[in-house]
Amino acid sequence: MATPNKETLLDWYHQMVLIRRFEERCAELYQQGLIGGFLHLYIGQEATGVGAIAALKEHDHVITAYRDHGIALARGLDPKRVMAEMLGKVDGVSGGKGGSMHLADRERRFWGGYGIVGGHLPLAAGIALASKYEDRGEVVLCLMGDGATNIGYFHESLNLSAVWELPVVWLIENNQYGMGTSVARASGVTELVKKARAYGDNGRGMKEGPRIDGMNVLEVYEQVSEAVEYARKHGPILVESLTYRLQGHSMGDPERYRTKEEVEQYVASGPIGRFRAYLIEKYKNIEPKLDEIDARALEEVDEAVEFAKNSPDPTFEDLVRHVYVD
Amino acid sequence: MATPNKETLLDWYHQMVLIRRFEERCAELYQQGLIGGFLHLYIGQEATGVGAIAALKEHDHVITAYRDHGIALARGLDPKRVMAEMLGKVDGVSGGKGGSMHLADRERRFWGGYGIVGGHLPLAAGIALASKYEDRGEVVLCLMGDGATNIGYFHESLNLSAVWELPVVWLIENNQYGMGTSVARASGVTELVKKARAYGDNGRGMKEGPRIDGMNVLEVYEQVSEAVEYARKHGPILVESLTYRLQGHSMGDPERYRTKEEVEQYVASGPIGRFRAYLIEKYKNIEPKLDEIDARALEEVDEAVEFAKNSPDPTFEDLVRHVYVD
Amino acid sequence: MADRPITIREALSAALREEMQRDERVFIMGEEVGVWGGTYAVTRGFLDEFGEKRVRDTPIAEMVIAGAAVGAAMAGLRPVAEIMTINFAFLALDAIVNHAAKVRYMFNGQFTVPLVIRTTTGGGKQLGATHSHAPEVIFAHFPGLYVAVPGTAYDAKGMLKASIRDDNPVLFVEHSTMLQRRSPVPDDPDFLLPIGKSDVKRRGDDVTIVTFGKGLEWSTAAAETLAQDGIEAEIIDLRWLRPLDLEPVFESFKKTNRCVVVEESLPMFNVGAEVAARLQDELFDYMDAPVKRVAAMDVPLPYAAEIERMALPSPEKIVKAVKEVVGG
Amino acid sequence: MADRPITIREALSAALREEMQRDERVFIMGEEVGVWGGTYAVTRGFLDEFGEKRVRDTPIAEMVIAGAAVGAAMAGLRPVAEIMTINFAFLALDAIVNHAAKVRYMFNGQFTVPLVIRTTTGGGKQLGATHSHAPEVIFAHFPGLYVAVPGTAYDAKGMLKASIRDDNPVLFVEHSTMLQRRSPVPDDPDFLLPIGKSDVKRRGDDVTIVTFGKGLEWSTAAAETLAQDGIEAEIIDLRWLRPLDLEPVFESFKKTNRCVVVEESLPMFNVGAEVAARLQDELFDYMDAPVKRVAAMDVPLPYAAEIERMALPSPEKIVKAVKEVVGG
Ligand SMILES: Cc1ncc(C[n+]2csc(CCOP(=O)(O)OP(=O)(O)O)c2C)c(N)n1
Ligand SMILES: Cc1ncc(C[n+]2csc(CCOP(=O)(O)OP(=O)(O)O)c2C)c(N)n1
Ligand SMILES: [Mg+2]
Ligand SMILES: [Mg+2]
Repeated sequence: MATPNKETLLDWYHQMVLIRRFEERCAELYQQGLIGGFLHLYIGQEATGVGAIAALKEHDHVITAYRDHGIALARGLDPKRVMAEMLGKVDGVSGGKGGSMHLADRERRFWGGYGIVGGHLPLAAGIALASKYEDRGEVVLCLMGDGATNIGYFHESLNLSAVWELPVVWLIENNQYGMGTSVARASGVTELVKKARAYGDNGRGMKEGPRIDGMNVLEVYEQVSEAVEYARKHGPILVESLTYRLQGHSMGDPERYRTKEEVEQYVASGPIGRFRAYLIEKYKNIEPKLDEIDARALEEVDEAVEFAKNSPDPTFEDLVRHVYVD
Repeated sequence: MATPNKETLLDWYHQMVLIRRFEERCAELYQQGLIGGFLHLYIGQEATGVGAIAALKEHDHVITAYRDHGIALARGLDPKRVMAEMLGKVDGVSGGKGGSMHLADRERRFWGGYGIVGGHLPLAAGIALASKYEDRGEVVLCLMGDGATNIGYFHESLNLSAVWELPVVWLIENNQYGMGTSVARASGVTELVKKARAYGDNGRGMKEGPRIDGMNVLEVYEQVSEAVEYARKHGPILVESLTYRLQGHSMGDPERYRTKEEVEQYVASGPIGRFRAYLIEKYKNIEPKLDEIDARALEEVDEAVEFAKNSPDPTFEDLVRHVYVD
Repeated sequence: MADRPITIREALSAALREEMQRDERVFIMGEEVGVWGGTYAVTRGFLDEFGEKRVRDTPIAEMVIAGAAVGAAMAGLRPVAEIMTINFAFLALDAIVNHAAKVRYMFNGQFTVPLVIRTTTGGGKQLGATHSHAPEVIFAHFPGLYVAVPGTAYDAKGMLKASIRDDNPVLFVEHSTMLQRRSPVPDDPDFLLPIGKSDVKRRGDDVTIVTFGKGLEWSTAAAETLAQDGIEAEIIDLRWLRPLDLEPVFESFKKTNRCVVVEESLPMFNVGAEVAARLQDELFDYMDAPVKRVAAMDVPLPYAAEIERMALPSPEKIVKAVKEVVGG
Repeated sequence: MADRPITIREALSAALREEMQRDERVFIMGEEVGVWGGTYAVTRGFLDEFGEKRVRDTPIAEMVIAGAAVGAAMAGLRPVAEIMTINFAFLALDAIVNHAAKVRYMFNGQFTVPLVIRTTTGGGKQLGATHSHAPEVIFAHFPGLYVAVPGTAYDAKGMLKASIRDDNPVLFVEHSTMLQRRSPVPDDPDFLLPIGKSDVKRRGDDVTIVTFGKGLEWSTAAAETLAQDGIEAEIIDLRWLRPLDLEPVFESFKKTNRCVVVEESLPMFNVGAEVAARLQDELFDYMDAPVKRVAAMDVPLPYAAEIERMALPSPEKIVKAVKEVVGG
């Protein structure tokens, strides 16, 4: 694991702010009717996505669920093309056909957001199998929500990865709720990382990884880096990142399942504020630089929206294309 | 838990021998073409079924997979009607429509054998829910194979039972293979009872029960009795019974996955021989009684076959009946 | 009692509430049915009214939602299990087909499965390919199950209440874009509609339109347009895909001799295929023109609004199909 | 090279072996494909020949068998995943429909899924309701997937090899009671049959029988009986339910003007429905009689041999249906 230098840290800061601004703008565009379907924001979880993806090498792989904008941006997808996808335009990363839940970019080895809870876990296992089969030394980072750990896909995928010793980091983003259901109401065990015990033991099979502070980008980076190197050498490992989503599950969530106070408490200790404070503490006179980054992020989002708005709508030809390989 | 008296022990002995003779006869009838479909024998696993079911009260429930003849007989289903089902006759417990894999008897609270691996686990959860919902104090004993612990149904069902604190004893009959795949080749963890750790912790949710010697009917009885009482009071518990199937997975298994020596070793330490030796040791002059039981079991099987052969075939009316409640 | 115009959402809600009040054994279980109040707000307030025992939130685990509901039904309860959307019911297909639909049969009638699985169907909301199915027809392929596809508040209430009281398993499929549609519905707590009866929703002598669910809305709009051109369509709402009641279709066809089937399903192996096949078989001599089918295009549904719309049926497509069969 | 008569089992085995020899990226995975040698012995000897890397036994876990195969295919391998029987493919429906069939589309062509899922179908073996489905038609409902249903050793080999080489996901459905059927098959390692082409299996002028899979066997027997009565049936073997190639059916029907569709599927929303609907639509003026359908009865399949037989199609039922359409 490389210790991040100042430049790297500022890059992470930029990514996190960019995600935050991007998501805020998405919420507005949704209210304006320019984004349709479901919209699941990543606000509050930025440190997990940014820190975890920073732990990967270029040739490694990322796959996640439908809460995927932040992951896409952290993986370096062009915000313009991500925003174009939000607006359902041809220049969108999925040509306007995937939408918010189904972003992907093959070039960046980002295998997509997936709408079916747990449905991408077996895909992650398969991608890892391909890496292992061809001795490529690549690791798959598979993110999922806490709620996804209760579905059959989780069990079958983690077990297969253990039996076949596949290079996967299974990363649970435990934001404490699956829609309106808290972890304790959905899962027999509440420290989710303990689920690894069903798939490995005594150094064999699945490794039980750490439970980490998902609001601290540095900790996420460090711990996931170790997990990635473990996976590259030995096989699968399960990691849990404790985080929180500051917005509703998706737009229009009545949020009857949690109190305002609970949310506010997490707003106060949000990942961006914390990281900003850390940087200010660590590097003197960094504030102007951070402000500049804040401003740049806003501009990038403006540009992205502009780009997206100017991109054409898909046509009938797009509708009927890519059902099959010709 | 009531300590079994002599009469009870002899009853168990009788059940085990009856199952053995019944299964042997089934194999013959299959060879003769009188039994069709798949035939999964319980030979070698008798102590688990007999000991576990002896731990239940009349009003408790039993459900299992397709390897169900032994369970049916242990639960007191009439061998005549079980045999009639094998032969596909109207007097069969399932009217000849279920066959070997789909025996059931509502009266005896035996909810059936089920052909889909893991498919009956959610049903067990549901039956337990009904018991709890109506405060009936009944426990569900759900048996499954080692192979079944790797399927999504296992995960979802055990977790739900933990979250809802359902009165289920989940009993894994670990006979070391799922068809030709050994436990170690199919599961990340080989002490299967450890899978409970994904569903409970610190006295909450699923209880990790014992790993028991499934070839010893007394141990099975004792340990499962405790598990049943635990489930009745507190909720779900996972128990693993170490056993072995002395025959192929089903008729016609080429058995390329294990050696003759391995099988022979288990034949030598088979559950019936061991229990017989125990009884001879414990009660003097019991041998004539045991021989008598052996003979009786054979007669019962003869009678069952006779009965089954004389029972009529189902007719077109049976074919079209019971698709719906009228 | 007077009929009040209420929405489909209110109709479903009322049906559930009345049946839960009537019978202690009726309970609901599923993702977000409790604290959240139902993803589509159908069960809002139920947790307060009926408590945690009867309003059961589940983990995200469709296989056990369906399967545990089967077990509970076999053991004497009357579960109404909710699978949030029919997309996720794919995960429960085994539990539904191999168990809900078959345990009665394969155990020779020993068990009864008085179960309702409620779910929502349909595209048209820009949810993309994983979330935009209307595949109810594949569930209706299997005997042992009933499949309800109501298209009005009146039907939704009467059919759901009947489904809950019936002793057979019912897959109850609500269209997620129609929950706000309003129509008069009896307040009568014993208002029930028969299982497996289709319904003539509009009278007309020129063409028979056979449809269900969302198709009813499109077909009604099409019929209004057609009426302006002097073509009077008779609309038969199947209401159930199983039992499939084609009697009123046959009756109508004897009069109109022309038929268009309208559905949101994919275009192959669908309801239109079955209806067309049965019509040509039963009423060969009454056919003045081939039966036409309007369905979704043969593509996964995309996200972008405009092309998603193109892929779905519409009143315009129906008008065009009708004009083809009435000739001219 | 000369064609040798081999069984379907041997044909499948040869196809797999040849393609594995040809392309390192082709591998097999599934329950009991390795040590056991395949439940139906299709992959016997493969573990020794190709080793553990390319012959991968899996846990009993159909969701991940299908889903991991999709991922591996997306990432550059060419998996042949085996789902032991189509009954268990219900558990993989989501992985097959939402992922195998759709990832290419919903990500706008970025990914390719060169995947074959082999499975066995069919009743008639006294396995009871959970194990006796022939539901391939419900999989064929969904775009993005191909569905192969070969009925001869020749077809099995050529179609499987073509499926493995094709870049689209194919559900390859073998009939578990036909594996011993024998026919001449080319040894040529590049013998391929085109994807999505049906085939005329018998020539005749009096009636068109459309069928696939096991139906081919029943229909052939029926055709022989009919020939004795002077009725010459033309048999079209669809071979694929997707792409569905009805051109040869239309061609034939223009000559015979009569058609019977034969399949093991359940009777509603099936292949016969689609074929009948399309025929009446495309060739209305050629219809001398309604298209008849022979399918399984609308019941779960029971265990007892005699009543199971009653529930399935048979040459007798086909003969009867043909006699109805040819009149007399
Ligand atoms: C199989 C399936 N069931 C249900 C849903 C509906 N659904 C979408 S997101 C969600 C909650 C998932 O929670 P979690 O995994 O914790 O992820 P988070 O939304 O918190 O990021 C549910 C139930 C779905 N998409 N897929
Ligand atoms: C979902 C499913 N997949 C595959 C099968 C085929 N199959 C039948 S039994 C069996 C092995 C089960 O092993 P285990 O659970 O250990 O039970 P055992 O046979 O040893 O009693 C398999 C793979 C099935 N019936 N259901
Ligand atoms: Mg969550
Ligand atoms: Mg086993």
